[in-house]
Amino acid sequence: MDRFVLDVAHLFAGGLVLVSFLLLYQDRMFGLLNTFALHALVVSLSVAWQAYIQAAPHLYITAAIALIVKAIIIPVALHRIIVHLGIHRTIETVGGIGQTMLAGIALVALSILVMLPITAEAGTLAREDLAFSLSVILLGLLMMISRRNAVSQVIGFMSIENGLILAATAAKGMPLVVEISVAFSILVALIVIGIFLFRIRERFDTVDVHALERFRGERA
Amino acid sequence: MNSLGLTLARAILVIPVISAGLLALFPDDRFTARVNVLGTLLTFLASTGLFFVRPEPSPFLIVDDVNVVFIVLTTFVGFTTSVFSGSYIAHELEHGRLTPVYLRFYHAMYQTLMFAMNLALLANNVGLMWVAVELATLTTVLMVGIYRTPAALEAAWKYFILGSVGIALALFGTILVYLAARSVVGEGLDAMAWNVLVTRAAAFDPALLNLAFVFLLLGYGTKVGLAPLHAWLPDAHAEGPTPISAVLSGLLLNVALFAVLRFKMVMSANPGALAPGPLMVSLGLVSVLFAAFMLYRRHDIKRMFAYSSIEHMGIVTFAFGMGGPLANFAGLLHMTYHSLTKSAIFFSVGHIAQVKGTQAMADIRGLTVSHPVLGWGLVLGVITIVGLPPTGIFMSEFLIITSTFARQPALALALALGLLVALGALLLRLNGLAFGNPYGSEARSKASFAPMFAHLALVLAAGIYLPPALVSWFQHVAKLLG
Amino acid sequence: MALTVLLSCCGVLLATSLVVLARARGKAPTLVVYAISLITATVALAAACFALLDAGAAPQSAELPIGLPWLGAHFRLDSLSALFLIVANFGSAMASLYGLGYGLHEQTPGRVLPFFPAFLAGMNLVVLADDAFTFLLTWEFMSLTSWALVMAHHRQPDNAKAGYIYLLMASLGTLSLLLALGLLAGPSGAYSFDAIRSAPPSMGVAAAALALTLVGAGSKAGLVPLHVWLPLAHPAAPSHVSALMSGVMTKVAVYGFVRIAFDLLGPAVWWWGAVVLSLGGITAVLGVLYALMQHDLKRLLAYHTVENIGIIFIGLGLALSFQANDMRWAAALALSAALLHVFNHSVFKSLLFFGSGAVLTATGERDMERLGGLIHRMPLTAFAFLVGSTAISALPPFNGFVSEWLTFQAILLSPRLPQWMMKFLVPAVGALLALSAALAAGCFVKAFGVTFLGRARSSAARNANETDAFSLTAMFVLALVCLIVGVVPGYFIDALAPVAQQLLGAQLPEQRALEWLTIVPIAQSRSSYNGLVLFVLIAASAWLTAYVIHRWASHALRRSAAWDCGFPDASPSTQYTADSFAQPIRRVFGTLAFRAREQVDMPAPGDTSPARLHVHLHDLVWDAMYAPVSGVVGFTADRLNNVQSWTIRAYLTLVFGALVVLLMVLALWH
Amino acid sequence: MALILDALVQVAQLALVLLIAPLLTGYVRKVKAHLLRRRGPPLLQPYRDLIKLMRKEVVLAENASWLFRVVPYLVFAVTLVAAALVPTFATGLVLSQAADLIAIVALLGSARFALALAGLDIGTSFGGIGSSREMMIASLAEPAMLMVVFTLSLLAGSTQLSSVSAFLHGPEVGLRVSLAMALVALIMVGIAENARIPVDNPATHLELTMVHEAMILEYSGRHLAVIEAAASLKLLLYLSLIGCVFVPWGVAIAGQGFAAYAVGLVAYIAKLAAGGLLLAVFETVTAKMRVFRVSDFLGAALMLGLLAALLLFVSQSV
Repeated sequence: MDRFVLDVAHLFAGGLVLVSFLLLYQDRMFGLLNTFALHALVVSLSVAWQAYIQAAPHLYITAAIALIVKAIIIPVALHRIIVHLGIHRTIETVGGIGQTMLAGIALVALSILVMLPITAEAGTLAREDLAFSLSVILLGLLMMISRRNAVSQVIGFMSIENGLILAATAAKGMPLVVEISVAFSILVALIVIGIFLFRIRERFDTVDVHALERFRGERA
Repeated sequence: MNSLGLTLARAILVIPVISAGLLALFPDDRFTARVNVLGTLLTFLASTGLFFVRPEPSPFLIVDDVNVVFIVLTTFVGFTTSVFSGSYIAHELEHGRLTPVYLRFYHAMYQTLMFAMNLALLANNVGLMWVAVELATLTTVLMVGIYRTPAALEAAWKYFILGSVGIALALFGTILVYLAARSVVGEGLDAMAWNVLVTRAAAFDPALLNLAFVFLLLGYGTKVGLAPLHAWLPDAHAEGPTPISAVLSGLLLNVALFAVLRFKMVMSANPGALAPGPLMVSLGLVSVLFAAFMLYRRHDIKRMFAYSSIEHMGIVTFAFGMGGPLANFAGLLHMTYHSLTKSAIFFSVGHIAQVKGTQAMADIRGLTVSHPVLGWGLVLGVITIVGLPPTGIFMSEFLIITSTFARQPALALALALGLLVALGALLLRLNGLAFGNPYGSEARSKASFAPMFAHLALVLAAGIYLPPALVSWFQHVAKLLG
Repeated sequence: MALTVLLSCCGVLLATSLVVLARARGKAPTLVVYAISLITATVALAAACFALLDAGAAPQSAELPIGLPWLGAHFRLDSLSALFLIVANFGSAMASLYGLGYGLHEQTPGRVLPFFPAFLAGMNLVVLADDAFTFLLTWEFMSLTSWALVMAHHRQPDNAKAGYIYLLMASLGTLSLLLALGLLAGPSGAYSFDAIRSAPPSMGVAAAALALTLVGAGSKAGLVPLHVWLPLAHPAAPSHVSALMSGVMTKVAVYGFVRIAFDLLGPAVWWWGAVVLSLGGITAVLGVLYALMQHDLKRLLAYHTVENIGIIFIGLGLALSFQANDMRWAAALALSAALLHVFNHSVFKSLLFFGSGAVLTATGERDMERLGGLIHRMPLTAFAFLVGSTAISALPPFNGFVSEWLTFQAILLSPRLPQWMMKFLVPAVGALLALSAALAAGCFVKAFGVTFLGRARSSAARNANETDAFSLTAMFVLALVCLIVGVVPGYFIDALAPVAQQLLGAQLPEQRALEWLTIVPIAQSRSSYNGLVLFVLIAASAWLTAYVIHRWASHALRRSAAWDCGFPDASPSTQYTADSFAQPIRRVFGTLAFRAREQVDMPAPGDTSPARLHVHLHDLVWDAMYAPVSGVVGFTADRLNNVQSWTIRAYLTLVFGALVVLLMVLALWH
Repeated sequence: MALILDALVQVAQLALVLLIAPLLTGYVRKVKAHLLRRRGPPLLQPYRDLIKLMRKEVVLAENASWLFRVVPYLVFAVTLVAAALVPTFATGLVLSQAADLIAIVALLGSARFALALAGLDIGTSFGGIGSSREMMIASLAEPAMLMVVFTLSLLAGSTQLSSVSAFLHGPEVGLRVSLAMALVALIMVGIAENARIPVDNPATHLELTMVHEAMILEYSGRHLAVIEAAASLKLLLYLSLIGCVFVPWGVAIAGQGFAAYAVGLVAYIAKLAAGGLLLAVFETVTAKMRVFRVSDFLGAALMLGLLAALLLFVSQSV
């Protein structure tokens, strides 16, 4: 039984990494959104499972937030933003998808390598889960910097957040998880609103189309 | 005694919240400005009480040698800045750069920021501190963007994104710390409480701690503005309202660095963990040198002093990285002095930019002739910030360099080089700003000079005489920092 | 006791500047400030003399609860500091006396009065400081106040730049001194000089510290190639401040060097002396050559400060190498020569700057090419300036000659040095010293001749008036001191004995006991000099000749037009100017030292436009050292500046990169 | 007693140099004239010139300052004092304690300083030419002279002229290279300092070649007389310096009695005659050089002196 419990948790964590790779793989806007919804779904499942095995009911809240906000509301909102702002349907990537995937694999390897020396008594599945969540975080960052497109960058950021929540929930009995996840959801929501308010069409670093390049501090 | 201390600590948190609420409600700007000052004043007075009575550490709040000075410093600068902000905002309203609506928002946000920073300093809980820092980030983001010019919005946006990523990294580090503590302390709040962490750190899993520290250093380091994580800082300083620049440079950077310090204590309490020194030293050195050279090509006065803040955060990080009683002591001093001096500089710069109607240094000349008080205030501030005696910053830099040179000559030389290059840049600009024939508008400024000179006087006095109590606290902290 | 007096004098001065900060307009504050400075400086001077002269008194020390909290501010008054306090306060007193008159012409007293007393206090405190922190604090405070004084006339072109370069170089100096003292204090931070003395550093450490000290003190004293700020900053300040900076502050820098090199650094090594010696020689010659090329009176004087600093460092270098070879009395001779020159230079350099200040107020001109004939308009100033010029040209019977004579005597002892390098180096330096002395004479013939003699080259010079009584009093007191020290040097050399005793454990034989006040540094048969007899002889025979001739030959006299080989009344512009006077020397030395080139463009035949002579000079030191540095800084700044305008994604990439790198470090760390 | 004797000797020497200085000038002129197959002025002509000049009134330029009128006496006095310090026929002078060789060089330096100032005082172009060229020459001649002094004093272990000559008179001086070098250097310096050919020509009034003459161009009457006297004193001084240092034979040591003094006197006169003769011959056979060649000439002197000193530094271990 115990073995099985751990394996399921393990499965969810691994699945999350897999979905992150799927995110990296996407080059179409709506496909990206759907994949992200899946990402959020996996997270919420894993959180719920953790809530169950740790008998920590407050984690169900986190799971719920993950499900509702990130698996449903935000994808929908982003969908509408894309339509409304007429953002290109394709995603401009830095370097080909291939290199990105390779880099991603390297990152996963790195995170496992980093986690190796951690002694076991930190928690039996802590090491693996940490390795996975670290990979998710790194992949999210990779996504943020390898996409020239606001929405996909937001999604990258949110996948980072998912990785964090995974880690937080895997850390057995960690207090304040709910508060933290709430705070984080606010952050994400603000970012999404920001995109909408500031009319960010393509990239983070242009607030307005005709503001391109002009207001970036001083070009000496 | 304890109960009194606890009430004081709570007051420091509650007063800003209440005044934030009030300020959000009241429309009249004259009145709100006063309320703002009153609120910060009360907070400051409450915090001074902590010098004399300290509460026992509770699971969420703690007052110890480490944070007492910074709490008082924060509330003090918060108070002086609110005074400065009063006259600053009045001018902005006259020239219609701010509407009353935004003003209400501004004041409310100001108090929220104060609350967030006080919370971050007072928090005895790693997660709570993280939440507080995030809150501070959000509020400052909103205030940086308050002028709604494209430049301001972009600065805010840049700050927002980079800040959020940093926050995310910091959170992961926090989780790791909890994991490391859990196996020793057991689950629950204790595993996130500072006082517990520091005392029990010796038994933690070093590998986890190392990993945690990397993330914390990068996460909070982004907020500190260390190169290469600094990108948000100059624009946020340049485009936001000057009081916010003052608070950012003077306080928020300190708060973030304070968080790093807390974790460094945990690290140094654990024999197995890797010494955080080299990481911090290299980050600090990079920041100093980078900022020093960046100073030369600046045209915007506020952005220039923002870079100088990066430089000084670098110096402090370098000092803590070097470690040892002298360097740590000096680092703590330098944090204090820098926040006082830099906010004073921003006070004068704010008024200068207002009377001259520009932030472009090319259009600001001969201030000591056209606006003697402002001009000499700026001269005094710059002379202080570049570390010329007899001001406190000279003392801290003296201690840092001398104590380093005997151990790591190369590092000390690099640091000295950075200091010299930065000094060259700042003095070069100062020449243009303060001396020569005046240029541009000669309009008198209805400025409140008290805050500026109060800060400078404090730094000056501190350079000559330090109160023993402060010394003993800092020495104790320096010992803890290892 | 004396220490207390001195410290309280500094307190008074600082208080004065704080008070006058409030209101520094008009006549009253000027008089009050300079009067207070005069009185305090005189009191301090008396105290310092007392401390130096009561032989065998143990050094007094005091500690104030300021500065570094666990250390406090230590102050100490021993013979060495007493000597330099005398120099400092004598100069300060004279400057204040001069300022009583000169200060009234000041356009912006608000930028001078608050900083003047603070500057005086700073110089005193540096000399008194007895721990690394206090020393550096006061050192840089001194620089800062003098910078403020340099910036007093910031609206004149180039002054702001001068101030900038000055403060930059001063900070460089302070930083390297800071490193030096940090090296000596060690990681545990034993900052008090006593602690440093008690734990002499290892050989390598000492060498490094000496190098850093040379940079630190040398840059403030104006040692080539760190002198560039000096000729810019000293002239920019009001003249009495120029006098203080040139005459006294550079000496405080020398004090810093002596304190560290002779007192804190432990036993000397012979090649230290070699380094210092050669630096001194180069500085002396280059300084006077630079001076010869100038036509700005105050800048010329500033460059002469560089030269004299060179002479002082020659003496110090000799002392170091003698001491390293345990030739104590020779070391004492060299050191006394250097210290006596310190005093002498402070005297005549102040006098000369006062003179130039008087000329400046009378004509508003610093450029010699627009002066001339002032000896008719301002005879007293001219006389005082003449005395100063003679003294600085090291001509008997004035004081400059005595110290250079002693230096020569020290050089003549150096064949006894065992090291071969010294055997080659010292005579070469001796030749450099002789050369610089001769060139200095030429330079001051030019300075005095072009400024005061001949015919006025501008209406300003034609209508100049004699300066005020205070200034004249200050100048004549200094002139008198020049003569006295030159005529009865024995007393002053004896006054230096305790210093030599303290630093080297040896001293010169007592001079004042000798018959006819002859000075005999080593032995009667070896060398001796008697300024008094020479002075009396010259005066007597000159008077006698004049008397005899006027008595028995004719004393008829007729004024008429100048003969000038029969050219009728040529215009004043046909006179020799400063540049044309220097032309032969420029041709001889300048081509090498400055890559000087002359270019004549003759108009075509029939063209009535005048022919022009252009002279191109290069400051090789600047071209070789400073231009490249600023170039590198500018280049780096430009390159790095691109980072300012990256995209957020790029910045995120930076963060990401940092994270990955650190994680890799962590992974590899095991 | 000894002191009084020394004082007497001192006074005697002073009187002697004062008396025979013009004679030496006249003598050199005479010899030069003879070498040129001219009869030349009589030996005593310089005395006549001096007396005549003294009798004449002074014609002073309008804007001449007090300095211009003081300088001649100053120059004369300083040169006289310097000359009084150089042993002519006997060492052990009273005044020799007052100043050593370095001081003598410096005294001549101050005389030159004063004269150069006088040259600038009237504000004519010729005065300027004279002063600036004089100072250029001096800037090389003085160091060379000091190098010679170094050499001598290193040998004799003293800068005291009487001890130097006593030492060189004594047995332990062999023939030394450095001495020879020093001698040559000293002669070159002497030529330059006394404005002789090839550096300068005392007889010329061709503006472009004048150095010394240009400086004193504006002087007349008694002033000119005093300056001329000083010039001839200076020439005598250099000759007797060379004499007492490099050919010290016959110089009476203090307290050797009158016989010795008589010998010394004769020897001295002989030296002067020889020196004057050599100088005249040299001047007649060489041609005046361009002003800017002078620097090479004196640079050579300086190098010789430095070389001499270096040799001694290296050879002298103790």
